[in-house]
Amino acid sequence: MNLDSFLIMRHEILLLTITLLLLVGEIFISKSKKSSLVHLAIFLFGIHTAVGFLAIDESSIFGGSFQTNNLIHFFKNVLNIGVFILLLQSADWIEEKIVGENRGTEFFILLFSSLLGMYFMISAGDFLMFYIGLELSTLPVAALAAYETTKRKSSEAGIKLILSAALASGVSLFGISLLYATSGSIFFNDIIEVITSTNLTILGFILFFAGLSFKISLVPFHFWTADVYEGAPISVASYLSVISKGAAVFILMILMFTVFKPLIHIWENMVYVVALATMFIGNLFALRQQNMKRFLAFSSIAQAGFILLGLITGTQLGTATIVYFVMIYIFSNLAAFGVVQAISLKTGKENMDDYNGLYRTNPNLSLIMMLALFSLAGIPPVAGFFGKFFLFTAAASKGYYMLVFLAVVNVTISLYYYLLVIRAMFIRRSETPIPFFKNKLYMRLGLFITVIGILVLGLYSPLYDYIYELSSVFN
Amino acid sequence: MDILSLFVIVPVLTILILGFTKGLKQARIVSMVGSIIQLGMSINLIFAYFKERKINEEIMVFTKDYVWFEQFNIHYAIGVDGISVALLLLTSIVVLAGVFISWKTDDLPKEFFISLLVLSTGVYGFFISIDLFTMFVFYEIAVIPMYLLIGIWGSGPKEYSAMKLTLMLMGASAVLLVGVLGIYFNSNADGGALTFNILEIAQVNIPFEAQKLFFPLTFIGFAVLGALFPFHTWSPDGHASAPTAVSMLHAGVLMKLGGYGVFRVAMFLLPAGAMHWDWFFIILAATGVIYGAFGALKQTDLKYINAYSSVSHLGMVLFALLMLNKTAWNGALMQSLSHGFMTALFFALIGMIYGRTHTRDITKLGGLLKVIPFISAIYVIAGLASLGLPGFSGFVAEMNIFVGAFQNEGMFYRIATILSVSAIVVTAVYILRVVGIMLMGQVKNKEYLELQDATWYETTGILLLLIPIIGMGVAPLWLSDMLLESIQPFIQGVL
Amino acid sequence: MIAGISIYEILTVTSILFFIGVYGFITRKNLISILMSIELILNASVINFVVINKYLYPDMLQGVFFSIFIIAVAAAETALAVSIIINLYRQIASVEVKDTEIMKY
Amino acid sequence: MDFTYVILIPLIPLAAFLLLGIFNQKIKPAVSGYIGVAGLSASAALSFYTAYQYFFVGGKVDGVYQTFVEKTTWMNFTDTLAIDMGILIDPISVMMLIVVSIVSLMVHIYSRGYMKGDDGYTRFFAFLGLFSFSMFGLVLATNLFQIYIFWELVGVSSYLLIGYYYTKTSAVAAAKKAFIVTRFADLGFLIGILIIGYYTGTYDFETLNNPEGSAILSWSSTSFMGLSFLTWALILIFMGGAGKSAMFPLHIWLPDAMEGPTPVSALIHAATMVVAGVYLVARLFPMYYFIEDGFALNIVAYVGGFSSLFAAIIAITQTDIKRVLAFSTMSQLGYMMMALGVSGYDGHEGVGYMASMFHLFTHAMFKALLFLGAGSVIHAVHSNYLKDMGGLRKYMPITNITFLIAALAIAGVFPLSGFWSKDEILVAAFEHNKLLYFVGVFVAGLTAFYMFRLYFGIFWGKDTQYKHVPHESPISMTLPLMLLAFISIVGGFIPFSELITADRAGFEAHLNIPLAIVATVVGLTGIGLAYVFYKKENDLADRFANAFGPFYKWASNKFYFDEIYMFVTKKIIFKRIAWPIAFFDKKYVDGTMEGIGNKTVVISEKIKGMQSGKVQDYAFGFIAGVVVLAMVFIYLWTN
Repeated sequence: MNLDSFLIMRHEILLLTITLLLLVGEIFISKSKKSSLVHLAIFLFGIHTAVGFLAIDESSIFGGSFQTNNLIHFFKNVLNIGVFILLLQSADWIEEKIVGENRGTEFFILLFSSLLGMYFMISAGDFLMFYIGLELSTLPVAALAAYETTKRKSSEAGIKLILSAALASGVSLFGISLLYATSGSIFFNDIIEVITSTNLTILGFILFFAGLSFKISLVPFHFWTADVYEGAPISVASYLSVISKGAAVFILMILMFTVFKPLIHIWENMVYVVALATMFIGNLFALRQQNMKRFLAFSSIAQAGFILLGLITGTQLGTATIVYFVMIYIFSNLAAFGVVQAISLKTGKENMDDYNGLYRTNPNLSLIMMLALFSLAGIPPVAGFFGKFFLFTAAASKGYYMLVFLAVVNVTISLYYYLLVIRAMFIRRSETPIPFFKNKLYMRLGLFITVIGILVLGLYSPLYDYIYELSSVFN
Repeated sequence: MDILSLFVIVPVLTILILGFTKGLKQARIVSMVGSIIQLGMSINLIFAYFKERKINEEIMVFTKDYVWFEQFNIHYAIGVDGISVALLLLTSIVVLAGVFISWKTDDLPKEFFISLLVLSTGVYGFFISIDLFTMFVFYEIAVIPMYLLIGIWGSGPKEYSAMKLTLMLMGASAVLLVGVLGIYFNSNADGGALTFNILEIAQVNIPFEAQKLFFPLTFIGFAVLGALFPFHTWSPDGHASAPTAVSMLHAGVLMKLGGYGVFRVAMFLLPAGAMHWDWFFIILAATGVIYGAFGALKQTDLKYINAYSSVSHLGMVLFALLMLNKTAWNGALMQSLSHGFMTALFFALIGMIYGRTHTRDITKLGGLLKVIPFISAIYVIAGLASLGLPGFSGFVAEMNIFVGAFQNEGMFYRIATILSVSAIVVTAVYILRVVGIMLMGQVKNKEYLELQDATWYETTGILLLLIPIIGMGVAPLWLSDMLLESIQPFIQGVL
Repeated sequence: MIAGISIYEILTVTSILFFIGVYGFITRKNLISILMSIELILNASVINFVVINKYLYPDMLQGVFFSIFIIAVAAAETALAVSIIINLYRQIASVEVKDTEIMKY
Repeated sequence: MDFTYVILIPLIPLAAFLLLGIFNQKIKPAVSGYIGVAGLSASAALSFYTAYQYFFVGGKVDGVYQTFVEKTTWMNFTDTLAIDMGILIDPISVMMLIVVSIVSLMVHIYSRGYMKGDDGYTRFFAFLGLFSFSMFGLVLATNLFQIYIFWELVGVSSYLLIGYYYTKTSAVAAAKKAFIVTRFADLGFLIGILIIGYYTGTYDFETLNNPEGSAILSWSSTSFMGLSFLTWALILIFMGGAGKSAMFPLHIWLPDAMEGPTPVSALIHAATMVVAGVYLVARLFPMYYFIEDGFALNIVAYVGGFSSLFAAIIAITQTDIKRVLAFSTMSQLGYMMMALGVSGYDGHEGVGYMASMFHLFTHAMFKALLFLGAGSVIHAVHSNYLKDMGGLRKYMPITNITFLIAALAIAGVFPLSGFWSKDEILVAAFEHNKLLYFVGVFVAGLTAFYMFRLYFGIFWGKDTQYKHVPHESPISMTLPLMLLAFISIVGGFIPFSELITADRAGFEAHLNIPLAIVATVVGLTGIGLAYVFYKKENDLADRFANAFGPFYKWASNKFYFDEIYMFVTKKIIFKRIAWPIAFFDKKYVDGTMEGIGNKTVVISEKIKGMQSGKVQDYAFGFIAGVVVLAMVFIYLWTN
């Protein structure tokens, strides 16, 4: 095996390099100039994102432990864009931290290593690589959740995340061990050959599924979500809600459509039940929330439920719709979190009531928020509608009309609480509205990109067709 | 650029320009110009249609078809027949009138007109599209601005009403979505690709089981927007809280989407389902007709009265559609048009009266004929039109419905028909009740003696709506023939 | 291969171990002891891997390697958890679970 | 021959209406009066010309009056059914043209005096124009739907004119009542039309009325509850006619309609609109006669007879002179209906038909005269009530004389017009139905009595002292009186039996001397009684009334029919139907929708405990989830 075969790991290598660079910078740059590291990080990651779009050839190394193909490659790029937007949105905040509390660049380092973990996770070829990737993507986030060392809530969030994560990984490890027992290998490709629906296999699968569902925060593995989102810094919350969830969905999809395909007659029912539970629980909890972060947490749970509608099909159509939806979801949710971030950064306000009369003082932020919420609620012509519609189409293509019906009922419920926010911003008045303020360049750029995404992704159909043909690899 | 897509493009452009305007004056001028262009286009379209129709035998003319999402075979497919042409004209007139009526919107004028135009964009798009997906998209685009329009510029319990209206309509569209998907996945019964295109689906015959399952979903999904009993309750509250122009657009145009959708989708694509379910929905519709009329009898709030009368009139539309014959359908469509104009006119007048007297409670009003003769006189005319007086559009429509409905043999249909016919008496009662209490008699409140009669923009708005009502009523032949001709292929599809 | 002990006994033990861990996780009052319970859970699967490898598929060492990685990661995990706990202790001078319930509903 | 110009007769008043209606504010009252009168004179002239052309020049082909139709399609229902608009010229329509145009013209002229100084002067003439247009259209209608259309239009113009004094609550109520009651009747009419349209496939009078035509012959093919569908249709249509012509029990609106200005009462509620019902039955006479052996026609006869008696009795007891006249109108209309009901079809058999039309004509004249006279009186004394009047003959001679002539005419005194028409009706009744004949004779007596009670009460009786001395009305008002009086005198000599008969052939009418004598005697008795009671001021009348006791009370309260209707509408419709529905709507229908929403919120409140904040509970949930899934999908749900 020659060296340039390592090039298929270009993403990972580049990201690792950036991380190390920042580490070095952390050491050598003097306290006063530290804030320049923020620009450096953003700049470097921007390059990384751009470079990522260069084509890459489909192959695998380490004896199949690490594999990649166009869809995975594409998805890594999506994750990159997401993280890039996230960086832009959190730049001001982190700069403040560095200058104010003279923190280091650990934020970036942790963030990037977690992203690195996701790379490995989604292009894993065996359970070992998968496990390492999973842990690598989870642990730094736990640290990030506890980033605000002076805030009790933050620490609490960290505790809850790390404990739940440890439990989840423990459970899924046990499951993997069982799978290993039945199939005699940890390589996906070997397992596909031998896997049959024996009870032990199913048990192993369920345990494993639970471990991943924890990251996607499907009911009943979702409990940590709200608390962690609320306690953690907003950037971390939004990272959890879009990037890590997206990656987890992606790998879950890959595994279920390839490795566990023979068990489909089992897991389609399972997904059916879990999807319903997730949508209903998520929506019902979201109804009551006042804290915007908590609110978005539950809404993101409900969204995960919708994603399962694509998962249940186990077809190329399903794959395409899921990837498409996740992409749109990333943009929409980032927009929403971005607005919350901007406002809380300026005023420290995070409750829905604080948003009363926002439109009259900050029209642009309100409009972005409205677009984001409409996209999440699935109102045309913004992207979310298309994502949802296609997910429903996918489910209906398998004849799950009842599921689709219940799903659209949930769409209506979710519309209700999204409208609550819109009501607060546009209809309600307030004696002490959030005063007008102007965002820094990074934040504006970050929001702008998301808006473009929300508006364009849906209406620009070739994108979907592109994803669709990429999706052929897993079927 | 093809002549139909302009109907979507022009309002969008208007919206974009509005984005840059400052203050009420600019906003209203821009939106007025935009709406006038729309009106010109739809009038031009009528003539173009007649010319085209002579040489073109297709069901739909001016058809254009652009592939959108290839995988799902989703197209942006547009085309019109006599029905959609008429409804487009209705829309553009009502929108223009609405702009005139809301000439003095002081709170966030720009946003108001933008939302108004978004709504109209949705409606235009809905009427021109012949692809279920695009239809659905435009449907939702048309519904969602209602929330802001009512919520921000409304009155009374506006937040509550706005939320209720939006959720009920969106819930309906959710039901509809399942129906649409059901149709889509049964659209290749005779082999071939799945499609959303109405005309293509009409060619294949969807299996009866599927029709039986999806007709109710599709029907209800649309009919809720047509205030089908018992799903009408959003309408009174919504109308009561909505600002004048919004009530006009909503009752005048948006509610027509219901009947139109039922006609285009439910009836045309799922005829067997319609035959199978008609008894059930006829009961609902006929109930709605009577029920709405009696409901209006007791109300004292002008807008509630009008909302309930809309329930009754639109119940008539659905009722006629379910009668599954040419004359009744013709009546249904005419009723849609005439109700569109009449109810818009009503809401406009109510808005003017409310704007002057600051109350909509008829028991507090009285003798308005003396103080604001013009508005009151028009109100009387509108009332007479709405109770189906010959010479106005309402009569023509209702007679078509009744005669058509009477073509159906069988005691059940007969009884239902006669029940609905008897609604005309109740209608007369509640209309004359309002006229008697509010316009005639002594002036109850001395302050009203200083009221001013209609201003120029109000008058323009009124006339815009009044002329078609009388035109339809006096010379219905061209319209009814245009509609009949367009209905022909649909009725053949059913039989 | 331990003579006279079949894989079933061992797997039974590991399962018991696993559930002891779970039980501990759910019932302990103290964050640290919860961490210990997690170690139990992880170790259960570690043993699983090794045993399965040894008894069923002795020709390759996948299980063994896997277990090594698990141990390593578990260590990292614990370290991180402990550091967060310490941070919490700085603020509220307590490592009781009941003090980490301010965010709910 | 060509009658297209007839279309102008309705169009001219329409033009006047539009002109006056649109430029309401701008036109000076005087001008508007002239416009109205000019328009109507033109129509009247055309009508007379038409009549002359039709009856004496070109209407007859070998002894039978032909029907001339000019029409164009107005709207298509189905391939067969369509609404046409057009004009139909045949004896009765021409006769009606004459009646309407004369009375309408008279009323126009009269109103210029009567309405002088009223601030709604222009509006008044505009409405008159509208009414004339609608009435002409109704008369000339070529098919059922056209007649229905104009039927509604006259209804609404009557509504507008009754509610002319819209600040008067009673007027508003009366107008509403009139419209709604007739609307209710029209419901029947409409359903009848629907039935006929469905079963005969046409609305055209020609096709429908052709005795050998498919429409009539096909009646036996369908049946519903023992009767032919067509019979039902005819009964329902008669319901419509009864509503307009104030037949029992749909008569209640007519007395209240007197709230309108008196000229309106004269035009609409005495001479023209109210006879529309009679005209409708006459228009469909062949159908009524031939279908199911005139079953529907008998109903017409009995309803008519009863109504005439019923109204005549009430008329005696009324003290508001206009109401007396109103009830007398109702009674006379009943007379006409009865005449139609007892009529045969061909030759002398059809005398009832002829008589009914004849009476329609004469009655229109003298009843209009009576109303206008009453109007002139009211104009003078500013009151509607007999008690405020008396001895007016000294002050207003012309009114006195003309009123007397009219009274004599309606009482059927030889040789005034009423005598001839009434005689023919009695002849017809005598030949076909003795019972109705006696009713008719009795009613004739009553009529004479209450008319002269009215006459003496107004012009003789006690010498009331008036605050400001009443004086004769201006020429613009007296001129119409005199003209109408003239027609009332000579009208009886028009040879109706040659012109207007059921079979269009005409026959030799001869005075039936014995019946005539009986009728005259009865009439004179009535007059005599009235003379005794009311010529001089005395208390005979009151004693007589007391002798009747409760019966008198009922009659003076119109047998409490208004109260019954009030009960039905207010107590039943509003209280028992409308309110419950409104309540039901708010409480249950809306409540359900609300409930769904609220339940959701409640549930979400209930389950919030799941998110307890305890990481261990979360772990428990996690494990529990795993276990449950494992249980379900390993043991229960293994397909």
